[in-house]
Amino acid sequence: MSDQEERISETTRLGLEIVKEAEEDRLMTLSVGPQHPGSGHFRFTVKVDGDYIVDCDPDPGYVHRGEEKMCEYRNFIQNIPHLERPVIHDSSNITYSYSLAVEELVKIDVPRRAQFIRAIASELNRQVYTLYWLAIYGIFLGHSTMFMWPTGDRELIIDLLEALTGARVTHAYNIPGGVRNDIPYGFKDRCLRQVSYFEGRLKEYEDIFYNNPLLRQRTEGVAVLTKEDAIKLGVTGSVLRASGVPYDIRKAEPYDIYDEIDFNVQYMKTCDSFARAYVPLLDMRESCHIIRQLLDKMPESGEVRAKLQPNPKGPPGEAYRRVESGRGALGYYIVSDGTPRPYRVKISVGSFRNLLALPHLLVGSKLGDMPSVYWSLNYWPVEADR
Amino acid sequence: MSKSNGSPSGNDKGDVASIVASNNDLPTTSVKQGETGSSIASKPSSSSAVKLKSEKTDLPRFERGIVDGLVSKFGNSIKIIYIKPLRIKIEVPPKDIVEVAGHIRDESGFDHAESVSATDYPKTGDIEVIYHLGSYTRENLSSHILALSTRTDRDNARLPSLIKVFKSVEYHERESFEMVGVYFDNHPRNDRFLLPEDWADIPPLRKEFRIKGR
Amino acid sequence: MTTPIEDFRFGPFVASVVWLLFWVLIIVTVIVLPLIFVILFYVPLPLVNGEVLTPYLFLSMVIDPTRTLPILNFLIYTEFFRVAVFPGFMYAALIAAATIFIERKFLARMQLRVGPSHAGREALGTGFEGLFQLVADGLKLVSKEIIIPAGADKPIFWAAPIAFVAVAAAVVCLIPVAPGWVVSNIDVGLIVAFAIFGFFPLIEVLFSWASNSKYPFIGGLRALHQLIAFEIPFILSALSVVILSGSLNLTEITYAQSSYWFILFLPISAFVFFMSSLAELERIPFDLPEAESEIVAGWLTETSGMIYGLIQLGTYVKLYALAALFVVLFLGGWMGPQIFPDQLGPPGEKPPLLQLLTLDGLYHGPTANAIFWFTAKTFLMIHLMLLIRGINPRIRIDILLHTGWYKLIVLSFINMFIALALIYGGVLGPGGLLTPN
Amino acid sequence: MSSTASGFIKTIESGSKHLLIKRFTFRYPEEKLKFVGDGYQFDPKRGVGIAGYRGRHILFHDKCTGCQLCAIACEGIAEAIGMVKVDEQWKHNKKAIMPQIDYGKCVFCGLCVDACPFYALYMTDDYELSAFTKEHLIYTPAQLAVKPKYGGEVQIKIGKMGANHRPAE
Repeated sequence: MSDQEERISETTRLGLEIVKEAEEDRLMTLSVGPQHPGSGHFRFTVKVDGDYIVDCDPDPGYVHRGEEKMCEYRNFIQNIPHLERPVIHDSSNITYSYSLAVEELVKIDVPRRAQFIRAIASELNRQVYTLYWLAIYGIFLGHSTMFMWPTGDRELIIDLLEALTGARVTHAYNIPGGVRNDIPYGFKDRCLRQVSYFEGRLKEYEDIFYNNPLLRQRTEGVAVLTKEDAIKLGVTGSVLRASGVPYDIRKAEPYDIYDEIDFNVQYMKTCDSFARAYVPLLDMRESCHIIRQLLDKMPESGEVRAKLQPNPKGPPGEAYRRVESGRGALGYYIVSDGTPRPYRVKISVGSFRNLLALPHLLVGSKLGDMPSVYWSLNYWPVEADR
Repeated sequence: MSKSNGSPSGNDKGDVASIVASNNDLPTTSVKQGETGSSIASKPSSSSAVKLKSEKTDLPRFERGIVDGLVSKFGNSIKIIYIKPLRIKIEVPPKDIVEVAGHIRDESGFDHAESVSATDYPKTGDIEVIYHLGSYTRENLSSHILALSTRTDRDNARLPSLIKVFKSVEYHERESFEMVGVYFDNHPRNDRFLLPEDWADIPPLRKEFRIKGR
Repeated sequence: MTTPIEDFRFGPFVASVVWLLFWVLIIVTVIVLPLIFVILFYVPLPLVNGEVLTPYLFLSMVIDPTRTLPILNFLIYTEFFRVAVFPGFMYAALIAAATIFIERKFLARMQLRVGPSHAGREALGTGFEGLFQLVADGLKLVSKEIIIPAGADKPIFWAAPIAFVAVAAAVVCLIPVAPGWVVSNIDVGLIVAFAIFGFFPLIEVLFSWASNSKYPFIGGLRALHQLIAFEIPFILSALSVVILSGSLNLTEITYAQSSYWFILFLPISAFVFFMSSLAELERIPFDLPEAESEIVAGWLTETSGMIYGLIQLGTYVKLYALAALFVVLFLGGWMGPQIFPDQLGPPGEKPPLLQLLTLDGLYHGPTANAIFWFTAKTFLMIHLMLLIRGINPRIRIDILLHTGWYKLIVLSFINMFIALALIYGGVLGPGGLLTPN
Repeated sequence: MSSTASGFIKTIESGSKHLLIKRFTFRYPEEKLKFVGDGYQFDPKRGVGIAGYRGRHILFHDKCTGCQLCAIACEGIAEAIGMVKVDEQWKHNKKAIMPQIDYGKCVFCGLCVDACPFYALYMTDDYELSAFTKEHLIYTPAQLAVKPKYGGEVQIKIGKMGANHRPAE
């Protein structure tokens, strides 16, 4: 009797094992990246059960170049060109908070006109980044027109930045103590004209892409990142604002002259993939208003660069400053030991913080939603790796 | 410069009047753009607006208040490093850090970690780990950063992980583990993250790791 | 700053060219010419104008313009010409090539860019820049290595692309382009067309399985789901056309629309047919089997070189076939106002050269008109498909299946009932109000 | 349902509208952009740069003193500048050394121009530097002294039918 029972239990166990193995066989591991067209310089493995993703493991680091270590070997000025390499499409913002932190350490005041020019460069550059992001978002969803329009219209802004800074993408424009050069003659009119034309283009984006019922169908209600989860995961930027938290560093901790600028923090309460895609567009529109105000309020003349000795150094200390970049809060934690070189630099980038939401959102969603969820997180692989 | 579509080039020193005149042919002139832009922005804001807080008057007192709450709870185990406008730094011994962090999250209102940075100090034989904590939920704290720091021995760098308190430190702590070599107890994956899988050197952000040729 | 190419000598270059010519001459005289004569020995030569068409006569006719037209006249009525050239493969391939060019230029126009701009820039003036891009692409694909993944099922891997083109070309045989100009005019043409379309998912699944890779496998399964889900509304929407015309023969369906195009009575069916043919073609917004950001290139991931080229050719031939089928079913086929004259050139006796130029005896006004209208309508449909591609994102598989199984089937049923009501209400059909007598 | 239909109609309208709008493509080798100024320059007295495109450098031999400040500035950035002997006699340049720039390494940040206190090193708007070998990318002081000819004349113009690139009037 007991023998029989044992045999039955043995068969059951074997049967269960077979079932379990079959369950395991159901799962298919897909490697997305680094040579996958939908990943960028980044890899994550997903396990799919049929069409549903059951596991996701991000593996960044393909473009890690040790920016933080490199900073320790160069003085405060020499760090500028290489620090903008992680995200060359947003290079004015990634050097902006560095400049703010160094100014706090070295104790320099920035001339008022320089603060305005910095803010203009920062706003323009955020638009360049967002357009590039939007273009890739478009092509990730198979919308080739949405890839071409933003990449084309990006040229309008790049043209302005080229006139302002002298380089198309790697500007090296912000510097501790101000900006490298004054705005060129006739820049204001040119900027106003191109920015207002660009603002008109944003309506076309809405018509062809955001209001397209097919896009709405596949992004609305998908991969909902609730407000509580967003706060718990510490996401930032447009991802956070799309989850219903109206948090923007420009409003929360106004740096330079942002406390004199009147603007709204754009946010949405639907928390889904569509909201994360739509908030950057609202931000671009708001940014156009900000640029107009900045050009309007900017003093007509004045210093744009505080005098610095060649190797600026300050007393030992530390500073943590952040700005709102295209991907959210971009903070620099700099420790100085009194020498002209920083002792430790930590770059807290928005992409790295948003990465935490990727496994959280992908698990349970469909494979077809993978590109839209991944890229809606405003993740820039190169910046996250630093 | 013709009237049709003259664009002001930065190079030629043409007269400004003609540029403005040529602007008039466009749908919106530059002057009008400025007006509309400011008027839209200065309109009474819609639902998506956030009021700019004027709290600059009580800055030092406010931060002092945050720290006082902590000190009164935990007493001597909290060491205040500095209190600056919008920035507070406190130092806590490793054994208390989870408890202090939990209190900071629940009572003080700092709900997420913006960055976790480990700094190597070979002179004192320490590694300092700083959690920069921010707040999304409390509006009066949104501009503040509380730097919660702790120190550990650099030869045997072990710290309790804060992942139970702040979920957002997960990848930051993993990065600190591989870059500076701080082992975080109770962290689910003290594992390679950014560095290559076959990295066989000391953690690169330690000071004795020198870049070749420098 | 330019560095000259090293080790270039003019003498050796000329020598190599001469050497090549020498071998070509040897091969032609020793192998090719005898081979031709051996073949001619066995092949019965056809009669043209009462003369046996020997190679010498053929050459003299080609040279003499007055004797060229009879040859052409003879050739275009051969079965081979129909299959290979005019309503058959070459015509379809030509339209496919034109479609690729138009697609690239049209989408570029919509996306505010120029499109292919360098190949063939100086060929026909600046207006046609990029005309030879397709030739360049084709040469590139031919010259590329074909990589077969390890563990691939080689026979299927090789056979599937060829089968894809063959099946796509098989549909073309059934399309009537002008009165009498159809490769095979069979009574169940419509059913045969759908039967042939049923092969595509099979080929795709076979190929994706043969690739021995994960992404093609997912893509193949997606293709299977998608094509099967859309097959049913596809057939149902064509069924209402059959109800109205009372025939499955595509030529008779065209003749049934000599007074009214069926799209007037069956707009919903036409819509369903259009959407289903987009899904059948795997074009945006239904390009899930090839969704590049999700599964690299879907079932095409492991294709390379000419395998990819063949599949692309098959896809575009299929595009032509579906657009043409839409034209036949809903837009009245070749029907259109007569705009071509009955005869080219001045009436009466003409000098020989003018005879050749005006295609005397070869040219037939109504046929030319029919071909023109058919091609124009086909290109209109192709443009519509391109417009849809330009403005839409890709949709997700569950939405796609939902659309196919629920919405489109219901819609095609609605229109089928409308068609039935028109027949039984005495509006259309035998003895109806609008039936042409 | 009605919103879906109107969305599709708007989408189709927007797409077909763009068939009529001017193309934005900038055809590079035939057209070249017009830049602000002659290139990035720096005024050491005021300590502020002058806006301009940051292309390859131009070196004024009559002003260069061979002080190596540009090479020092570049040390931590690109290490593109090396000081080489020149076969020239200058009163202010006793050592007769001048910068030689390797454009395979240069990142065009312009911080060497900021470092020069003698108005000797500026940048120009010449960006077409491609060469067949790496050695050709190293510009000697004599090559750097040549003022480049750059014929850019195209600018973004905005009209009623959209923006495109047209020659500046």
